[in-house]
Amino acid sequence: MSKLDLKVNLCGVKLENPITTASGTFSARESGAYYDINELGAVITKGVASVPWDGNPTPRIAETYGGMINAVGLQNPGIDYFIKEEIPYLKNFNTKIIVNVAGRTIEEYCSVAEKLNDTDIDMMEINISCPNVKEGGIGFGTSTDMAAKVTKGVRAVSKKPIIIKLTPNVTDITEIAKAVESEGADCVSLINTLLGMKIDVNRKRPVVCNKMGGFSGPAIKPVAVRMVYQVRKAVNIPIIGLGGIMTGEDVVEFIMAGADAVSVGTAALINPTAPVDILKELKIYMEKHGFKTIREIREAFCE
Amino acid sequence: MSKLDLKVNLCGVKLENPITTASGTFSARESGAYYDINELGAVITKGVASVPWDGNPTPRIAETYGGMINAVGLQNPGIDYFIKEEIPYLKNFNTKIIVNVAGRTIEEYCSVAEKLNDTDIDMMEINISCPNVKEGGIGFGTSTDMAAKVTKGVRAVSKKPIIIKLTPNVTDITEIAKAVESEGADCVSLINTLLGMKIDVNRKRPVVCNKMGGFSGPAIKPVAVRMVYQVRKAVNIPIIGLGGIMTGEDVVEFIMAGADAVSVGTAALINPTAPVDILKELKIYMEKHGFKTIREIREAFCE
Amino acid sequence: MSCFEAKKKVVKAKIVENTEIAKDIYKIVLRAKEVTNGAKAGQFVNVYLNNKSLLLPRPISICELEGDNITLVYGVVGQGTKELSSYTEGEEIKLSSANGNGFNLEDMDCVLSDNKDKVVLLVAGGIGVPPMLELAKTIRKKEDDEYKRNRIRLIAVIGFREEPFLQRELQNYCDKVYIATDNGSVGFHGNVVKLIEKEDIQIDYCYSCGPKVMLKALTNYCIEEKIQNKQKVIPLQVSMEERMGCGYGACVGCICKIKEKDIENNCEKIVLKKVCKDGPVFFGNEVVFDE
Amino acid sequence: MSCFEAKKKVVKAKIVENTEIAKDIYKIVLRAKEVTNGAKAGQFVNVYLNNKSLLLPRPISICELEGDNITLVYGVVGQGTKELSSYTEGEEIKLSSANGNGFNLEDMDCVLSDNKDKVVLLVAGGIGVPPMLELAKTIRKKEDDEYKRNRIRLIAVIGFREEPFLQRELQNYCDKVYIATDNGSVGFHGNVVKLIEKEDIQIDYCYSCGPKVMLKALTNYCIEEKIQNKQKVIPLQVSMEERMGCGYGACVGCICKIKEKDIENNCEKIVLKKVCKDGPVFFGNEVVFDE
Ligand SMILES: Cc1cc2nc3c(=O)[nH]c(=O)nc-3n(C[C@H](O)[C@H](O)[C@H](O)COP(=O)(O)OP(=O)(O)OC[C@H]3O[C@@H](n4cnc5c(N)ncnc54)[C@H](O)[C@@H]3O)c2cc1C
Ligand SMILES: Cc1cc2nc3c(=O)[nH]c(=O)nc-3n(C[C@H](O)[C@H](O)[C@H](O)COP(=O)(O)OP(=O)(O)OC[C@H]3O[C@@H](n4cnc5c(N)ncnc54)[C@H](O)[C@@H]3O)c2cc1C
Ligand SMILES: Cc1cc2nc3c(=O)[nH]c(=O)nc-3n(C[C@H](O)[C@H](O)[C@H](O)COP(=O)(O)O)c2cc1C
Ligand SMILES: Cc1cc2nc3c(=O)[nH]c(=O)nc-3n(C[C@H](O)[C@H](O)[C@H](O)COP(=O)(O)O)c2cc1C
Ligand code: FES
Ligand code: FES
Repeated sequence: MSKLDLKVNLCGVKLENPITTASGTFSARESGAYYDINELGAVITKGVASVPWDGNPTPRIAETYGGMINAVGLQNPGIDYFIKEEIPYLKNFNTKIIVNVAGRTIEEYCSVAEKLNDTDIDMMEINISCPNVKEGGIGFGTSTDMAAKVTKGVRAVSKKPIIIKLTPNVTDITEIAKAVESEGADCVSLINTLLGMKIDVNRKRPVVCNKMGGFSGPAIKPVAVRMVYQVRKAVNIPIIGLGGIMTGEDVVEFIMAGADAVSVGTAALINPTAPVDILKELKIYMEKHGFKTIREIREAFCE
Repeated sequence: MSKLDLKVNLCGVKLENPITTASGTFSARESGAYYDINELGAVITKGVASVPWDGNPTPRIAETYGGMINAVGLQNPGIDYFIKEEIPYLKNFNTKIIVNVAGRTIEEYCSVAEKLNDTDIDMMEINISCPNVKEGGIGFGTSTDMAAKVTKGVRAVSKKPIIIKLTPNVTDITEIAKAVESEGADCVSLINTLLGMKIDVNRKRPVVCNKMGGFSGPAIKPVAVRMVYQVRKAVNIPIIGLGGIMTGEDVVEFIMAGADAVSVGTAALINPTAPVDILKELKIYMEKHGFKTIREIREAFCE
Repeated sequence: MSCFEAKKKVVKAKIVENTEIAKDIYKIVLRAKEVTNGAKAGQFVNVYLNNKSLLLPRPISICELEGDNITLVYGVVGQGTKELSSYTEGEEIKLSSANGNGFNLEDMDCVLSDNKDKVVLLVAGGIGVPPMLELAKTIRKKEDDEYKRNRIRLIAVIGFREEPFLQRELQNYCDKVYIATDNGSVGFHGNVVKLIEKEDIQIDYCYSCGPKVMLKALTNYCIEEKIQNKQKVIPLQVSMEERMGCGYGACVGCICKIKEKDIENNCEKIVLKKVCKDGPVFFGNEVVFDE
Repeated sequence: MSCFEAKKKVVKAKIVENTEIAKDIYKIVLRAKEVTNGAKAGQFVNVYLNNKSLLLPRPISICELEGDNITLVYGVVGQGTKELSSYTEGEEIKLSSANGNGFNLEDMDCVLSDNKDKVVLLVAGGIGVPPMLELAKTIRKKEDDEYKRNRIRLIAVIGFREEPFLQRELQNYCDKVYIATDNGSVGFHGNVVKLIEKEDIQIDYCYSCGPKVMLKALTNYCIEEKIQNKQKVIPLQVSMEERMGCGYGACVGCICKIKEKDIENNCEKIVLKKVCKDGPVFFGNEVVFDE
């Protein structure tokens, strides 16, 4: 595997390879016990807000056919703690750092973005698509207008490249993608979780305490691939594709659909070493098909 | 299993049990070779239009993790042939007949509905949610306004109870459900397929000829259950719940979420006898939990 | 309700054998009385996998029927067939009743009815070869039973990418088995149609199964070219392949365009037939090969 | 890159035994050197199923460690454990390294350090019983090795719905094993806390595992009541259960509310800890049982 060049350029940030960790499914200390974080193209952290959030009560997790539902609800220790404790720890590794940002109001997003300006991170990902919180989150992501406003607000204060993370729970994702692009988003990532629900027929109530939750895992991949494909035709900024990636060939599917990089989420909960296993499989695929760069994969796609 | 009463009342039409066949996954002659159609609460036929449609070229089918994508594209022999050849055959069975109706324009839906007025069918299901055709289909289902107009048009000409079949590919399904209820829909059925895509990484192109297609099967169940739950709170007309039902307990999930009856779709493609197997499992569940009627299941749900 | 009896079934079948007979080509023998009962050459079974993420049945042609045993020969081409190849003797898998129409032997009877010796050709490529075995067996048996008067010269022309398989089994029933390989490693270097041309085989009836391009070329050879040259066309049956949803006729996933005489309007029209139900075997001259 | 060495792993483990030891209760023995290495009582492993539709790991407590073998005892309560019970000797499943903190024996050492004979009580209910076995074994071993001066009286109080299990195994290490059943079919008719009260067991240290309601009642008995009655509280460790996503600390799915002293502000605050990482064992007086 000597001649492969897996580098990708995400609006100026150069990743060694296209594999990143999906927000909320990676924890540097815990994941780092299983594999070498240095191998990742970038880490994307769990969402962080301007102040600590408790998240939702338990149960927070339900299993579904080929997928799962989570209702964690953006539990996080707040940006100040994060800057003090997490970023320095992440700086031990030789990988790019993308911080996922949560907020209830545009001001909250902006205040986190401002605080991140003076840190040594590479990009930030604005989560306007979390289905597990009442205010903000998905409320911003399902409205073209609100999505545009958040982007505009954060773009104005941030010195880092910003990625807007889109929700799949919309009629037309290209509309939202175009709106955030025109307000200055440097990149989009998609998809966040679908809104799902599971009922425990023995206990006769919803499995997760919050009733509904974010549905992820291999089950949702066809929706994610479709949306990446649609958004690729609608905008010119780079795309981080995610949703159900379990194998190296899944990564290829996203790249062919139009993604510049990808994130591995639920797969890493099921198999702690998934991100690096998937990277290995991607290399094997490339060898087998004679691809030397990620761009070649994309260009080989013929509709 | 002597004392169970599985009857359900769907806007005046009395089904012996809540199990119906999802449109497009049942064919009386072929399914009838595997099980006794008389056991079903109702049959819902493959969509039929005012004139014959060829559907899409092949490949029409792709397999996904825990699901499938179809791009059949509403191939059908037209309503005249259907009335002449299919309805008489279906009348051999002692079950309710629900005819699924496809159209490209409101006029087409209406012309089919009018022709069905003088036939001996029980209800019709208006498919405003097929993702596989360019005109009509999903175009109607994703717009509150258009959905309302189709409903109004068909309601005006039809002498049969009408079910409007909703698409999950929308930001807020309750809005569409409310709109069709207010225009006189007697019932809604949900969900039709999600819009999905799969790429063949070896052949380096989309698997189905139409690129995107309708994504169904157990993988999508959490989205379907969530939407039934949401729509139940939004409208007062009965709901036929479907999307990924594979077992009797899945049926219970839909009933608890708010469905009055259910349809079995992809499961019947994977296991030809699924509808009747699922009916058996439903009865076993009811016995085990001491439920005597379908209503009791619904009422046991505690949020 | 209780008086209903299923004509078709999905049954559990025990694996008697599952071995690699050529590179990435496996032979699986399954014990399944309910499936073998009434099944015939050219039909296929739906194989359901135990892996819960792969839901759709895999259609596989009947390769051989012997008592309660059914033999399938399959190539490992994707996830499902890879999974299938990992199953071992004694394990159980689900299998449908035999589906589809199978090869039409009555039509051959008509052609052969003029009491002369005839050449019947079986043409197959790659994983299209397996159904030819049960067909060859059936034709030989038919000959013994029915055509005592005239002899069939049964010839097989089979093509492979590299490594041939089932050629010895076919030799048991065929008078001659010609082999072609894409890389020339065994037999003729080239495709089966070229081989037929080269050997100048005089064909009275032809059955075939294989990739669409092969079937198209063969149809061209047996029918279109003859028509052009004002010669007698060679009756040809082709077994078609298509991605399937249900594999039993419920989903309309697997259609094939078929030319049909519209008697009312005295013209030809194109109808859509289901490969799984109306096929997989069609007459070569009926099929619209649009690719 | 090459110098990185994983501290934790998911490994394939061969099933040595998988047998039903009581109605719907199974004992599975797995050979997994990399898992047993360094593992201890009160930790759990993530069991991954072969069924591709059930993706999440099932957390199961370590019941016994012996050389390279790890024993788990699990109840069949849902799809996953049902599937697990169908696996047979010789098959392989995936298993994580031992996760979680395990029981804290150092704290017990402090309490026992005053050189008198002491009563250590193990309280467990249903599928909370299994981890008590390795714990009992560890305490006995500790006693032999370290506490030569003073003797521990090790008592187990275990409750079941109907049919007890592991009682004989516990008797090998405990001085006394009390059994309670909900329906009175075996032993005391009632719950474990009632049984402890009835037997008026004088407890110096207590470990427990079982349903939340039991843990709450026990915490109440060992701590809250004593505080109310101005008696000496009984030190108590509880092993908590929660639905998990990853089972190794990455998803924040499995939190538990824990009271913590806020030293700066000199007050008590409530923090959210991960059951899979910071637990599953907590001190009874730390846990906020809100249900
Ligand atoms: C009537 C009929 C008879 C057949 N007989 C044989 C046989 O005797 N021996 C043999 O080796 N193969 C045969 N095939 C082809 C065989 O069905 C496919 O090779 C097999 O389904 C591939 O499955 P997979 O999971 O390994 O591939 P994947 O590509 O992983 O499968 C994904 C999906 O595509 C479908 N698919 C992929 N390739 C094909 C194909 N070529 N034809 C139809 N569906 C496909 C699969 O069934 C599955 O639903 C036959 C096909 C048909 C239609
Ligand atoms: C730290 C810990 C240790 C445990 N030790 C044991 C043990 O030694 N023996 C034993 O029998 N059981 C133990 N359990 C409970 C065991 O994890 C569940 O019974 C099991 O996961 C149920 O899986 P299922 O697929 O059969 O149930 P399903 O209800 O079909 O499972 C659906 C999902 O819910 C989760 N789930 C269901 N019940 C529980 C539960 N009670 N706790 C956590 N997750 C649950 C499953 O893991 C799965 O993700 C332990 C749980 C925890 C958290
Ligand atoms: C447990 C869990 C927590 C998550 N938390 C976040 C989060 O904090 N911020 C965010 O943008 N997305 C979050 N997500 C969404 C994932 O990043 C990802 O978009 C989604 O799970 C789809 O990818 P997957 O199918 O690979 O998991 C979370 C997902 C899961 C499963
Ligand atoms: C092959 C196929 C064909 C379908 N054709 C139709 C159709 O003609 N009309 C319609 O309303 N829905 C059609 N559907 C959608 C199903 O009726 C159903 O809404 C969907 O598949 C979700 O249910 P399931 O997951 O149980 O399959 C079709 C689905 C499949 C898989
Ligand atoms: S595969 Fe369903 S009709 Fe042929
Ligand atoms: S289960 Fe994921 S953090 Fe505990």
